[in-house]
Amino acid sequence: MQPGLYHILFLSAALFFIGVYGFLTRRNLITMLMSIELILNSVNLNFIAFNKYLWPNQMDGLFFTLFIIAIAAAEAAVAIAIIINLYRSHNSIDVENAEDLKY
Amino acid sequence: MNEFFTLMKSELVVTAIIFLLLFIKISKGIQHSSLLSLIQVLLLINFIAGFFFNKSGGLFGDMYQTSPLIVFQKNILSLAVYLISLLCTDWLKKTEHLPEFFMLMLSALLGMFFMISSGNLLIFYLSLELASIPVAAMANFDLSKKRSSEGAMKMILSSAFSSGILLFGISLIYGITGTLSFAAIPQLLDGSTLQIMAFIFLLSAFAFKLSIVPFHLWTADVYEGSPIATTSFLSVVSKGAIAFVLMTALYKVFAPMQDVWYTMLVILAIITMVIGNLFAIRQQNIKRFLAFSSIAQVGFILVGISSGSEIGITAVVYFVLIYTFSNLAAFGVAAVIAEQTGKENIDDYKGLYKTNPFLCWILALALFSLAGIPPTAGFFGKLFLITAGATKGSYTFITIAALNMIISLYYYLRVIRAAFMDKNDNPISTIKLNASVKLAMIICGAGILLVGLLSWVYDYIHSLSL
Amino acid sequence: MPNVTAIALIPLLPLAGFLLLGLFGRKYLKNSSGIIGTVLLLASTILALYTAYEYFFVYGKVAGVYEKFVPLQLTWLQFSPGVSIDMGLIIDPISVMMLVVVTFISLMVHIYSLGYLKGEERFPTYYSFLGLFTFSMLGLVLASNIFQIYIFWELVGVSSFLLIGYYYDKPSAVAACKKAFIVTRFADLGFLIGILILSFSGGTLDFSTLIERLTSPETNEFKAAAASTFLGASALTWGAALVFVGGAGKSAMFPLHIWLPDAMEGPTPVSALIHAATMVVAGVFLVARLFPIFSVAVPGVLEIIGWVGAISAIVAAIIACTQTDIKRVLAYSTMSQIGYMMFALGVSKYGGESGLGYTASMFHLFTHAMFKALLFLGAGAVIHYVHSNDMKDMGGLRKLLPITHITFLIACLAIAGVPPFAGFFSKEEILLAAYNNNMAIYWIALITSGITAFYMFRLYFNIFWSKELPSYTKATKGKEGGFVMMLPLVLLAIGAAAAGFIPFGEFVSSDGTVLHSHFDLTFSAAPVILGLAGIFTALWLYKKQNDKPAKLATSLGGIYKMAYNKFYIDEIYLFITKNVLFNLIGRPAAWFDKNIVDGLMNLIGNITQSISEGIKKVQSGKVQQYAIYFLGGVIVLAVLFIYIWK
Amino acid sequence: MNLLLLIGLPLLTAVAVLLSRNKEQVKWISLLGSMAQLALAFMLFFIFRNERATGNVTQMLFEQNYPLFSSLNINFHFGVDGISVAMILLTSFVVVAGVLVSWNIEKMTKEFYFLLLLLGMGAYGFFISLDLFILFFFLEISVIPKYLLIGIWGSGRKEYSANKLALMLMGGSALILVGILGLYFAAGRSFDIMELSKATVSLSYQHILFPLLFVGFGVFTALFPLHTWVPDGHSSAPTAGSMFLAGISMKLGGYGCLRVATYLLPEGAKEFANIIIILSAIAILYGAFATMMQKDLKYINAYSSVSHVGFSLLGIGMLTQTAITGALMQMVSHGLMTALFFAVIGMIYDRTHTRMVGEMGGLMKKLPFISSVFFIVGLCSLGLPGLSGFVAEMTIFMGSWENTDAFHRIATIAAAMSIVVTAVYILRAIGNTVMGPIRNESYLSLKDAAWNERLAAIILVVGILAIGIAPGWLNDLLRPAAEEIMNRIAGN
Amino acid sequence: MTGENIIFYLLATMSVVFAFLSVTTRQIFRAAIYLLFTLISIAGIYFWLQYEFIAAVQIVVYVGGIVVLIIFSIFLTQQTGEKLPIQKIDRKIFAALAAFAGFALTMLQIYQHTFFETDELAVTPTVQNIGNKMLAVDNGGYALPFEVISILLLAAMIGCIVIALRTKTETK
Repeated sequence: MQPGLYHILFLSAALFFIGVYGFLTRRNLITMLMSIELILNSVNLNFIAFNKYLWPNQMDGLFFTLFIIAIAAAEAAVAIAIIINLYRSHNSIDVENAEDLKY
Repeated sequence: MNEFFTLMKSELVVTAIIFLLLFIKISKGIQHSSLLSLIQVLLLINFIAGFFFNKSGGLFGDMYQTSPLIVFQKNILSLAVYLISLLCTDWLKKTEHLPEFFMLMLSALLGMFFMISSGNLLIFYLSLELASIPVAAMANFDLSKKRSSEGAMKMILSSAFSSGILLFGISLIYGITGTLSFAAIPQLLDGSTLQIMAFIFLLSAFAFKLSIVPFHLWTADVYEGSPIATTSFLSVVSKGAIAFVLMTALYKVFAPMQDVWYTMLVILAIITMVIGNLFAIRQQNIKRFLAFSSIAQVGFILVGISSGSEIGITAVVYFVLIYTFSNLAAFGVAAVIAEQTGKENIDDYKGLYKTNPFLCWILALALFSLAGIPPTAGFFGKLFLITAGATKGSYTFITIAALNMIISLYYYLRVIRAAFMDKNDNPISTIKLNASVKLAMIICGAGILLVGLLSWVYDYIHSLSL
Repeated sequence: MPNVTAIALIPLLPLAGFLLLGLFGRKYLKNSSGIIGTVLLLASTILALYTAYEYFFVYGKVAGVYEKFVPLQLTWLQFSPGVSIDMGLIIDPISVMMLVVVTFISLMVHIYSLGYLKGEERFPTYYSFLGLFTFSMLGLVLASNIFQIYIFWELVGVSSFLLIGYYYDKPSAVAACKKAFIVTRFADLGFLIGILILSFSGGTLDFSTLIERLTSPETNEFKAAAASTFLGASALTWGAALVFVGGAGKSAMFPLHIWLPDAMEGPTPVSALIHAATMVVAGVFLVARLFPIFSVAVPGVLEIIGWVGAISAIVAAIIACTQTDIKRVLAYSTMSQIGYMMFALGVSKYGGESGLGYTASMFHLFTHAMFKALLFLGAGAVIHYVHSNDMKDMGGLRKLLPITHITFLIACLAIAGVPPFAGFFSKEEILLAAYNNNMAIYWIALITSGITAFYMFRLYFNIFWSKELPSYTKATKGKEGGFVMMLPLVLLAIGAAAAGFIPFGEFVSSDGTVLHSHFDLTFSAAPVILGLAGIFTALWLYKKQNDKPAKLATSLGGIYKMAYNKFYIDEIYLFITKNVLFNLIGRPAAWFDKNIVDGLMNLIGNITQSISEGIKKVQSGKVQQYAIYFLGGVIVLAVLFIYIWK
Repeated sequence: MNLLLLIGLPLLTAVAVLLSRNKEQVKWISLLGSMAQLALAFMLFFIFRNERATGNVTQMLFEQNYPLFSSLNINFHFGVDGISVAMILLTSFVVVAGVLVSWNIEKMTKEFYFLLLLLGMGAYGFFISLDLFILFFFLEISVIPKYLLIGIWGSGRKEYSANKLALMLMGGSALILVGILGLYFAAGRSFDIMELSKATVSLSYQHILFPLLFVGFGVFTALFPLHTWVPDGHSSAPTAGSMFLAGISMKLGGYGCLRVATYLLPEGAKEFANIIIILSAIAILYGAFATMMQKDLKYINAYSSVSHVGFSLLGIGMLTQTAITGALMQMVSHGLMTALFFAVIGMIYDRTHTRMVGEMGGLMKKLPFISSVFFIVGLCSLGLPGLSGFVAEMTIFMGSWENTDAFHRIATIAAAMSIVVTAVYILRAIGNTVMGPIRNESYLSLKDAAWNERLAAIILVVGILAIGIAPGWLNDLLRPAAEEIMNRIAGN
Repeated sequence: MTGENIIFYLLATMSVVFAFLSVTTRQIFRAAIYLLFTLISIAGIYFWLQYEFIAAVQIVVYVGGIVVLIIFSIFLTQQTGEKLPIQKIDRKIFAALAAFAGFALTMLQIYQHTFFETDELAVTPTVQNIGNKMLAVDNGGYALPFEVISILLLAAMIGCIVIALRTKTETK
């Protein structure tokens, strides 16, 4: 079968929800961050696929992907900084340990 | 090119200030307190500058749009930032990274400006991130406090998660319409189920930033953990900006799906008000308390937004203006007390009136305004939101909204009661107020009292929103 | 035409006294207050007598009939066109007669009180209250509007309340005044509703118009009122009956009489004025005022009135035989005598000869005022001397109190119906009226008159004869009350002796025409003999102290005990108020309010609180859980709007 | 006459109070200000009468109209008819008396007087507003001063009571808000009462909006079963607070029920009249019976207020001109009477430090003035002729009786029955406090009323007597206004 | 089934499998490596789609930047050999359910939707085209987003420095 738009959409949706699953279940903050990267990648895939198959007359999707990659980097950087800072005060990066703030 | 400067004036001024601060930071020549004063002056200039050269127009192929109404909205945000810089003087003086803090805050403000002006999903997304990533960093500015980093962590992770979902929604919209431009999208929307799906993904991100139930859960934790300057920025500036953008998005981009989003907003508004109120009832920490109260307020904003007409726009902008004064006044009082005594609990406020009548009156004004009690402006703000909500004729909805004011009154009165009525042998001692704090509080107080009674403010906004 | 100013001044002078003494008495007029009050009332009395003279002998009679004048009528409160409360003055035979009675008795009491209450701390207050009462009573008798009469009716009630409670630090006095007010208030409720019904039926509140409209069967109002029925009785019947309830309350008719004996807690002159001569006959006056309606439109109600009066008369007389408190004996006797007046009206008809009962009733009202006031004032003199109300503490006083003794005896003879004293004549007419119309009532009345004579002389002998107590000597107790106390006694005694010779039918009759009283010796025989029998029984039993009364009491057993305990009516009332009003309604209402209504509000609050507490777990502090809610929200919204809403 | 003076003067006084330096200044400024209000109210009354006498039959006099939120068609629209004038008079009486009886407030004097004056201002503003939005604004403005007055200066379970009051009133306002918004949109975006009174609102709309508005305002005026804030609120409030609450604030509700709910939605009023009647008849009797069981003087008066206010609602529910006039009279009468009652209770409490009926007795001996006033107000409460309560109640009864069917009649009789119950509890209260033997030796050293208390009491007594003895002027004031309302109801 | 297709399916399977392994493995280091593989597979798909520039950026930024950053932070925060803690089972179930529901819903909607396709001439995403567009200020240009993201990166940098350099400032 010729792979087409729907295949890529299926793939990206699968990646997206695997990422979501990871985000919801991983207790380590860094692995949660990794799940976020998965999510963003799946979105990138979406954009590229739409751009390629449906709207090749422009490069909107492509640019969007570029910017998402950049933002992913910035976000990851800030997140890691925060995580490291948290690690210093908590001595742990288990998300379950960071629940002083509640109710 | 001349047009470029007039139209992007707000953003350019803010950018200029950011770079000025960067240079100051690098040169390290100025003392802490004078630097703060300098910043405050700069922010005031920024605010005042907002009143000149207001024109409508678009730039960068309408990726950037502006109009007097948008400039007015930006001015509200500028004002809020200026007031925050005054109100949180105590904390700001102590923090070691003063220029950095303001650079981050102004970046976020810049992001909001772009967001309000955006005419394209890409620029919207980018500015949304610009408006939230620095704030996450700001949340961690009480560097040595555990809670601060915990709050920051919750914020950055949740926000990343929500932008993931937002992006997925945007990608679907892009796939469906082949464009990112706000002007072009509605032409290809017909309300198919995938579009609804994409819309819900998008809306959830808005809801996340606005703290609409059930996407609100990060709010209270982050508010409590962050420094009050950040909290007030989050609760006022960030909320206001998103509310403005949400209106643009709904009214312009998703206009063909009005039936869908109207019902959705009604449902969300109701549960937001109810849940926000129910949680606020029980809170002890004043920041957390204000967090939930602001969630409930957002429910009211949604009531206004749901009207889908210029009455709604006017009411929301007007309300955000009032909300800025009211909430900042409340946060200001909390900030002063927390900074000077370290007390953040409502119970600690018992007997406050004896020692600090001025603070108490400001607090009372602020809370009454939040509760929507005349003659404070909050009364008018809430009333007009509800009026706007009533244009669609759904009286059950309006009744629920109105009844929610009872619960909200209940918990605002709790604070009032602690401050004015409860006896306490050991009340918080008399607090010496910084001149700038006092100034800010007086501005807020005057705003609370006057914005409502001076009806031309409303009429002016109305004339802008037509 | 009558002189408006003069008539208006009659009630206004006592009012001026009330205001003057009430506002400034305590501070500035402490000593002169009695004199001021008395003088004002004297003026008022003179004006009343003058008015009576003018009315009866100068202009009152037009074409052989005493006309009704309304010389003054001011709109006080307009309800709708034609319906308004007016403050007016009505001048007709009964109001003029009442003017004389009220002012005269009141004057006597004013004078008497100068001595009786000398040295009291609240002397000015007392006189101001007397002024208020006199004003209200005069307003009542002069009322030209049914609502006006109600207004003064209530004012009379409150002044009675104030005067009974004059000794306000005595718990029994407080209880008595409360009881008096509440019981009459209860009756007034009937009066009020009666007024509403009658005024609505008649489309007016004005007496003359009202009577005119509701007595002639041709008017629309009459037809409408007769046509609308409720529980089988017409609106008119209900209205009239309810108005009578008001009258019965104020006139202490059975079973609304319970307040009257207790009212004796007030100063004795007050009892003479209010609870013997004037206020308590207001009910009779009210029925007389509306007599055309009662007699022409709803004769059935009149029958009720007759029976209520008769029963009150005999019940009160029986109870009076057993009481030992002299004021209470007099109180029951008052009730009994008012019963006479009431049933006299009940057996009367409107117009001409058949209106004898009406005239008789008014006549008896007049004479009764004289001798009953005298009795009370005499009793007051005794009490003043002995410092006790109880017969047991008295006896043999005839030598120590000679004037009191003689005047008291005259009064007793009058009330017992012994000729030629006043009571004989009026009672005779009443009996005749009853004989003509209702034999059953006649027999009751006859027996009652015998009992009356018995208990009055029981009282008389017990006070003035019976035992000779050595402790009472002039030396220890001083003299009989002074001149101011004796003068009224004497004046009233003259009245009691001579009032019977007034040809009352000449002046007062149901329709204003002259009614000649005809005197029939054979008819008079029965009551007089019965009266004498009563007197002699009393003489036999009480002339000397002995154990005959006690024996008699034991031999009567239960009957005596029941009568002694006033047939337990008080207890029944107490049971009703305490158990029904307070425990069955009041307490549950208060409980309901506190627990259900209030509780509901609190419950709403508590529910909100507990929901708030219950959902706090949502905010678990775990960021992944937040994300699950986030995702859940998205999915639910999507499902809702994609599958369910469409 | 410029009606804005009525708002401006109290506001000015309040600001002056805030700026004054010591307690004496505060008190005298408040007194002068409130006296000036009284004078102003009288001036208004006489000018109004004069206008009417010269044949000016416009429904509203002295109308003023300034645009406020013009984009929403909200205007500062003021004007008065007889009802408003009567209510303004009432307010000014109570304000003066309230200021006078609070003379000895020690705690936070400035704030106390400020709030009192603010409350008064709210009431004036409410009564002259002809724009629903402004009316609502002034209605709401009074909620928080009440809350603070009770919570700060109150006694007993003050926080609970204050909370309850504020929340229940807020609930009422919420309903009112929805109601007036409904009217606003139903009548083509206008809040103006005069315009709305000419607009036709569809039947189905009226049937929804009327209960909202009536119940909303009903909460303010203790409509059964939403009266529970009344006993607690009144009993916990400081003396002047109770006076204002019962004397003025509850009248706002009654006025609103009539002017807004009934007048603007006549069909709704007709539809729900029977329910109103049933509820108010229950309130009258039930309030009276509940009063009977109370032992605290303030609770006695509070519950009796429920009962008395029930009469006003009954009058409104009867929908006849006379009954409505009576209802309005009852509002004025009850306002004066209950204010006086609370004032007297306050005076007694200041001296004996108890409000429990059972602990007093024989006060007449040492406190003749206070006791006499207590007596007068008690008699007024039980509807004695010559005092205002009688006039009002009788007018209501007369008006009610104009409805000829059995239902209305029975309701009227039931309501009338309360006069007996009222007599019972009033006399019990009087009998146990001012009469009877002195139970507590320490009472022998009590001092009678001071000048300020005397003045306050006399002002209110004069009001009561003025209505009771010569009700004509009030009747003339209210009846034509009631007629306008009746005309609207009858559909002419 | 052409070779081209086989490559696609291979890449797709790889990316899914490694992604799944990455979110489930208990060895954090392995998780990072699996993530790396996923990212590379996705880069492969970009190549397959002939978006070479994007593929290059993907490898440079993700593989060269983000994953390295992650690995560094793992070194900073993790003791070697320590296994990741296990999540509570109910959380796992809920998460799986939610994720699956979301996936099913999304796919259902996507399959039910007929996408609109442009018939205009395609633009080849060459580096030159991209560069021109990137800095154009007219309609369809991306100069503004470029500026915005530069500010964002600046802000992120400042934030990172302040937060991560905490110890240094503390010792001052």
